[in-house]
Amino acid sequence: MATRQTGTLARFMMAPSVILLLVWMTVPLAMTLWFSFLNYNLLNPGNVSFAGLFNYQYFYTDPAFFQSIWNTLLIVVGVLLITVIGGIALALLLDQPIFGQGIVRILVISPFFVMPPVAALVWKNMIMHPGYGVFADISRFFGLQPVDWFAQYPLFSIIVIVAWQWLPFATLILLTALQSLDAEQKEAAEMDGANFVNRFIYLTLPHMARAITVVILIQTIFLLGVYAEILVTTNGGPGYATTNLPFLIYRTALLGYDVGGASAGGVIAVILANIVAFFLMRAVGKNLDR
Amino acid sequence: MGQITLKNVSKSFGATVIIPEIDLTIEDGEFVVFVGPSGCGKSTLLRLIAGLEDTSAGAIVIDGRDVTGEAPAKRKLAMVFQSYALYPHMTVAKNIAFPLKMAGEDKAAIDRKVADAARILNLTNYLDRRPGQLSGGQRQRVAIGRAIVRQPSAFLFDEPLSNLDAALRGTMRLEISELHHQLKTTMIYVTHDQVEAMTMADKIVVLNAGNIEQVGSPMELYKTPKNLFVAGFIGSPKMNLINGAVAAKHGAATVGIRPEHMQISTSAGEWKATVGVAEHLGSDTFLHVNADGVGPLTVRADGEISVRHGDTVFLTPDPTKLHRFSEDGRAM
Amino acid sequence: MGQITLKNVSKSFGATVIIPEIDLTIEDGEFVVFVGPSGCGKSTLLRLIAGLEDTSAGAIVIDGRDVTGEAPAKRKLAMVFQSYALYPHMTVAKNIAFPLKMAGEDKAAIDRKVADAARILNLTNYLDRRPGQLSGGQRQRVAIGRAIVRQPSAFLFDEPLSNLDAALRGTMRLEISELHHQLKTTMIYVTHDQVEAMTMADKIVVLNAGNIEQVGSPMELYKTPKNLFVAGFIGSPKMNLINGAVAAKHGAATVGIRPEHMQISTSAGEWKATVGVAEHLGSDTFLHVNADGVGPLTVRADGEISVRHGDTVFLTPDPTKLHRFSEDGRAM
Amino acid sequence: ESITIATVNNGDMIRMQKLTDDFTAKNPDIQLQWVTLEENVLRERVTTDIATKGGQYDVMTIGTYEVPIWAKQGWLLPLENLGADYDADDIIPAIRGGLTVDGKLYAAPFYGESSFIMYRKDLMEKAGLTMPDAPTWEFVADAARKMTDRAADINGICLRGKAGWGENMAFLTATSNSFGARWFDENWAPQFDQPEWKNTLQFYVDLMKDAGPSGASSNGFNENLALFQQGKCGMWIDATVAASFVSNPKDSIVADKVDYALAPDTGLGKRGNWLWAWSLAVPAGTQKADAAQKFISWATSKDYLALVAEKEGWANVPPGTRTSLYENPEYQKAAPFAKMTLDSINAADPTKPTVKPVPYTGVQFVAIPEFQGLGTTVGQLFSAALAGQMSVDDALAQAQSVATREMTRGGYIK
Amino acid sequence: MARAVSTRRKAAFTAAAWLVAFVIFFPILYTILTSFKTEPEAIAGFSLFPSWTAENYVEVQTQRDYFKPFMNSVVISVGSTLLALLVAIPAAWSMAFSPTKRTKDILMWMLSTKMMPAVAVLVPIYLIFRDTGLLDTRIGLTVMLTLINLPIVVWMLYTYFREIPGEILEASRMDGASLLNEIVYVLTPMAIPGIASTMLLNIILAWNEAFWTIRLTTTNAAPLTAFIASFSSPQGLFWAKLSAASTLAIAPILIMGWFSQRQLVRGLTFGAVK
Ligand SMILES: Nc1ncnc2c1ncn2[C@@H]1O[C@H](COP(=O)(O)OP(=O)(O)OP(=O)(O)O)[C@@H](O)[C@H]1O
Ligand SMILES: Nc1ncnc2c1ncn2[C@@H]1O[C@H](COP(=O)(O)OP(=O)(O)OP(=O)(O)O)[C@@H](O)[C@H]1O
Ligand SMILES: [Mg+2]
Ligand SMILES: [Mg+2]
Repeated sequence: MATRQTGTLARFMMAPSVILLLVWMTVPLAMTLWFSFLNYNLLNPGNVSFAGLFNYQYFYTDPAFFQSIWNTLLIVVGVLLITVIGGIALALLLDQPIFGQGIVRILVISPFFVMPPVAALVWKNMIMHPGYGVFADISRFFGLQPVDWFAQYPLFSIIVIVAWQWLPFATLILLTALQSLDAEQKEAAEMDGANFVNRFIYLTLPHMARAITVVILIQTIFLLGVYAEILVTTNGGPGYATTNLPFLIYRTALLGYDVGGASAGGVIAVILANIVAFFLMRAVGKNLDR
Repeated sequence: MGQITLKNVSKSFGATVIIPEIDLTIEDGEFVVFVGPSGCGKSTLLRLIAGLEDTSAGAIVIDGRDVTGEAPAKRKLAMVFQSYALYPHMTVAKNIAFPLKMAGEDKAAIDRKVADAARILNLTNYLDRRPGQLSGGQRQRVAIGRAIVRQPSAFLFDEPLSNLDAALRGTMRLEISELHHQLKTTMIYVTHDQVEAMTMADKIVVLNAGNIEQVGSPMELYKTPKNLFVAGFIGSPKMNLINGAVAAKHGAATVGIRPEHMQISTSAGEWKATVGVAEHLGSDTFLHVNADGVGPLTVRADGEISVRHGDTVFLTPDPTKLHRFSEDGRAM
Repeated sequence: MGQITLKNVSKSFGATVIIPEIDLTIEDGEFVVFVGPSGCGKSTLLRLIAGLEDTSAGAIVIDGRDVTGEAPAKRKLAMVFQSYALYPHMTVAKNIAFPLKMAGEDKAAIDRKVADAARILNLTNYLDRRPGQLSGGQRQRVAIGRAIVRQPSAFLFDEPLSNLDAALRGTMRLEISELHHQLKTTMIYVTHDQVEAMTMADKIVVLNAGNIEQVGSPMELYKTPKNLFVAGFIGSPKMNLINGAVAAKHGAATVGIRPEHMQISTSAGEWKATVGVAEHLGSDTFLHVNADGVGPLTVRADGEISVRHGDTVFLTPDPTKLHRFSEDGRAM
Repeated sequence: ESITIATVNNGDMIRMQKLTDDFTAKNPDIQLQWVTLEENVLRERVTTDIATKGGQYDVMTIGTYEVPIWAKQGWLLPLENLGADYDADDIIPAIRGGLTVDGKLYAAPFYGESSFIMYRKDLMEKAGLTMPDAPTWEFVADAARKMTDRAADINGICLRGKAGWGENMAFLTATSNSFGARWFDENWAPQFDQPEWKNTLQFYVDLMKDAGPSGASSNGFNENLALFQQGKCGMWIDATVAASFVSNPKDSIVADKVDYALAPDTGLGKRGNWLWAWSLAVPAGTQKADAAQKFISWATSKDYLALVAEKEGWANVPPGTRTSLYENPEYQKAAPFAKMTLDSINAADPTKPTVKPVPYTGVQFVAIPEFQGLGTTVGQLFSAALAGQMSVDDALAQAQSVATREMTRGGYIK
Repeated sequence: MARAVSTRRKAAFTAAAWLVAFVIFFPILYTILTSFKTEPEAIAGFSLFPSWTAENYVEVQTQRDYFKPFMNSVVISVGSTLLALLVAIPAAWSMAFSPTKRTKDILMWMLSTKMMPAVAVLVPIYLIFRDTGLLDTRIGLTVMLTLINLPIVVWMLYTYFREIPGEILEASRMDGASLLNEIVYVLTPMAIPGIASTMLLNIILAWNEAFWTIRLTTTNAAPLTAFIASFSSPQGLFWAKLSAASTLAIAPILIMGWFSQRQLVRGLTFGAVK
């Protein structure tokens, strides 16, 4: 396949994407890096001066900093757990012979098409609202005190909303993987005396490993950047309970208009994301290569 | 033990009847081969026996026990699939051990049995590999290994060699025959390869569109095919089938003569023919000739023969090896 | 026109040398078959000629023109791939027309040429189908059709029949030979199937680990293999190779005798042997025997012979067909 | 010539969009492009744009908070061409004061508001109490507890709890003023460690626990409005504009049972009411300053008020900007809360918001750039205290340290 | 596994699946229902039976013209997807068919560019857009979304292309096709299902992108995300109106998704399925 000619051509064809992304990656990043060393508040643009590492120190010592990193991870891990486990369960269910399979599938994938702010608004105002939400109505129906989700279980509520949006994606990929399982393998296992549970543990699950990997990889990329849902629902609170790193940066950038601080936060976030990515690729890259 | 009886078994998918109605008995220890053209229902029949499909009607009896409604796992049969259906994420050892593990055997027993199977199949050095790291023949053997550890009452093979190349197919063919000699377990083997059917079977079942055309030993089928279908199907190259005047002379609608049953001479003989393509295999030469008044024939000649495209040769069929068929295709 | 010359061609992938250095001339109009064990570099060599891989050193000359650095499209060669590589989204007609379209021919000329090719290949009725709707043999023919429309100076075939079943393989083999007769274009054909190599080739090139072991006509290779490798590789079943005392008696390190070159008798003969597995093919029987003082042998016997596992037979090799090899494996 | 106007998505602004035919009829050469956004997004957008000189807008809707800050930066054009008959002196002085920097008007108020108490006459009666016109916090708390009837789903008082500098902090800052607290002393030292703040927050948290609705920590203006309209609140202290909603029988089942009172005090001389105006301003970067001023002049003029009155009735006129409106008997008739609104507005003094002296202006906010971020963070802490996730002392301690940190960074604390 | 499935078993699974599907779909369903309620009804407690008033839609439309942001959403999401495909197809081609040792690394690097938090680069990007005059232009937004989604597009295409046997491309090369011909006549048509699914996914992602689309536009290029932002939490009761606006904003993509779900589902594997 690879002759010198095609090889050179290949490099050439790859160039537009690589250059575009390189520019897209480096120019703003370089500017961000530069800003991160400045005292630069948008509301005080006349007063820009060199700050050295002060922005980093300032961001790092923010009382919400460590909790925000912890929250970022909790959101990623929580959503992944729900979507992967839920996705597997749903995929198994949808793989069964059922009446109206097409419609069921349409219903299940629908949340994926809803834009995040709308999803958050709907959940906040109509589902989880302690006064008018459906959950509250259900609680009252059973004679229980409605739960104020965003005050009592803020992070969990965010995770639920985000998981709701990503569950269809996980389900779809896992379902496709499930359906690609060789029928003869299932039959072989059946002949070998494996019951449903054993077939699931020894055959289906390992078969889906790769798909699970992909789900984890893609979702992690998106989940590291969750912020719209937080902005719309809890605004990072109560306290710092739902402040994650992107939201902390958001707060710094668009409430404090502290460009220097936000840039430092951005640089920190990029570094953290890359650490996560590094471990992810290590753990997962193998699985993808097969 | 492994006597399998099909009583009036039929199978339809929806409205399509795949197997109209079949009766068949397979004796304990027999090596039975199902042959037939593609789509004739060989796999379906095997899967019915395995319990991977439900029968539409009729009963399947294994060792005197009616198993028609039983789950595959309960039937004590082992199946080797065409694709091998190995578990790709397990090592060879784990693959072979899987049925034992499912049966809840203890670790020591499993290890011993796996080691035994591996020894029999020459897999001892590969026990730690994954299927993806094995060659086709090795995979094939792992699939067999997975089948034999359980000591099933019968083995079912669905075209197990069709994914292998010719050379390997030859080797594996011998190995499976060998295994049958060793284990003496009933084996049912589906193939559409002539050579496999002829060389391995104790008994061949020729299927056509879900019907059994003939059951018998390979030589029986070779020597006395019951009808045109079997005559054309068994033997390679195919039997030459001749209609018209020549057949009439022998008092039949069709006569058949196998390529290896004709004398060839450059000087004189019953039929005069012009040579088309001559295929020199070294050991033999297959001549594709056009015989005057007879039509195209394939003739097997000596490897040393030197004839060329366009030469004239004379053919004399061995009259004792002539097959006669009536109008409706039955042997006379 | 289609004379192809390889001069000192070598090929390495990274540090691995696949083809050390090869010189080969293929004459215009010749049907050349490359055979050799899997992984010996047959495909690589073909792809070098096609221009799908760069040579590491050496030159490739087609019709006197050095094409070593040229793109595949410029070499005027046509290739038929093992997987056929049909364009699944195009109809048969479009598939066949594709090279013409790429060459910028006008619509009318394309239509005419496609119709011609389809006629030659019996594809006229399938022109509007997609490859997915064709049988294996038909696909194969489309792939050939795509190759012939361009009237290339040579055809390259990479195991074109290996995906077909045995029966179809036989038919297609004949068709390709037929085509060569018709077109008289140079063809280079890669296979590891014995029968294909023997029956189709004008000239066989036996490759082993990237080296040419022998070049010659099929009968030349069958009758006078230059060395042990070729002797073992050409002929099916394999030539029996015997070392030790028996060989020494003939003044060689190894002697070889083909299965078809031994007389078999139940009463007397040169070697006494015990029958192991007997494979009855109807037309022939292959006996796997163990001869006292000689070792395991394969013998071809008549289809009618009736011997069983454990019987004793006597074998007499045809002394004129005996091959003698020296210590270093060369024929003496 | 077309000008781009950024506005919040509140009812009055949307009504204005519908009435622009009047403007374009008078100014056929000017087209209007609207960007309507939710308050927070709008603020973010216009701030980014003006600070980076993006030049995307010709007229911006901004609040009392932004005007002095932005004017000092030179980002706004002084409104000097509003026309001869504009009558800037008619603008309510308290409001005008907040929009004037160095004697120049930098933004024209579109509507203004303060906050006051809305209460249910029937429930007050049932509790056996009478609401004075100017109640104390003590009275309000007592009344709230008495009115509360959780079984009947009636909460004595609904107050903002949702975190945000313009949400709970608007209310709490205004309230703290009446408790004698302040954000900073004259040297910009944060004051959350002082007893006044402790009193304020403790009072608020206790009151809400006893008499507030469930889930109060996520209630903002809209949530409380809905509660009140459905008859679930005995009292509600919030923006004066809410009066037109709660007294509108179409949406409110308690429309005929509402009455109003001034925001409470503790006798220290400051009431817990705020002052806010959504105002229109012209960014310095615009090329179309004249057209922009023409538009602003139209939108904030007396004629516009008359236009709305004519088309939609007096009750829907944007309130809180012009003295003349409150002198109009038709308006007084249509809006029973008119007098109380004006009194409330006049009761606020952005330049001297607190009992003790402070270095900043702003009643319910501190007019420094850092306040948005700081206010929101503190709001989160107080919201957590309300939700019971943090003690009042912890919340205050953390607020103190966050504020100190922020002020130090801003260079206020040397 | 063509054994007859008992109807009872099938019924049980059907019930379970429908229940789960209903629960998952419920928030959307409830939004749609709420959009047909009056405002007081919307907060009056759980009810699946609105009074079917269209008032909210009328109100929403008079308040803010739906058509223009809708068109902007269409243009921007489709445009950015096509642009991304144009750039990504050659790149994916070379990664799939002419891989080097670094191919995997480049791919992973591309993905990692997606991890940069958007707000952190808002000011730099805003400045760049301001200086290039791209603020509030469809082109600017299209380019932006192209860049954001490019890594995913490249990855998806790469995984599809890898499944295409290289022999077919070689065949076309033997047949005299130039590289352009190879990509246009052979690769692209063969990868149509994959490309289609990549397109769909990216249209969805672009349609739902709600940070840049709001921050980089004012009026001319503002898409439906900005449309929504003008209905969330104004003063007064807004639940029903917000529901109507939300329904309007998600309906096009939802309907597109429903109709093309087979296509989307088939392709959504990211090489996860072998
Ligand atoms: N699940 C099914 N539903 C409907 N028809 C089926 C099903 N399985 C098989 N068939 C049909 O039954 C017939 C027999 O199929 P079967 O697989 O048994 O053939 P076969 O003899 O094994 O062929 P091959 O040699 O190609 O494997 C075919 O015509 C096939 O199309
Ligand atoms: N791109 C490549 N990179 C590295 N090694 C390669 C590459 N292509 C082929 N090889 C190696 O070159 C050797 C020859 O391969 P080739 O495909 O030519 O064998 P072949 O004779 O065609 O075998 P087969 O009969 O199995 O098709 C093999 O060992 C193979 O692993
Ligand atoms: Mg079959
Ligand atoms: Mg090869």
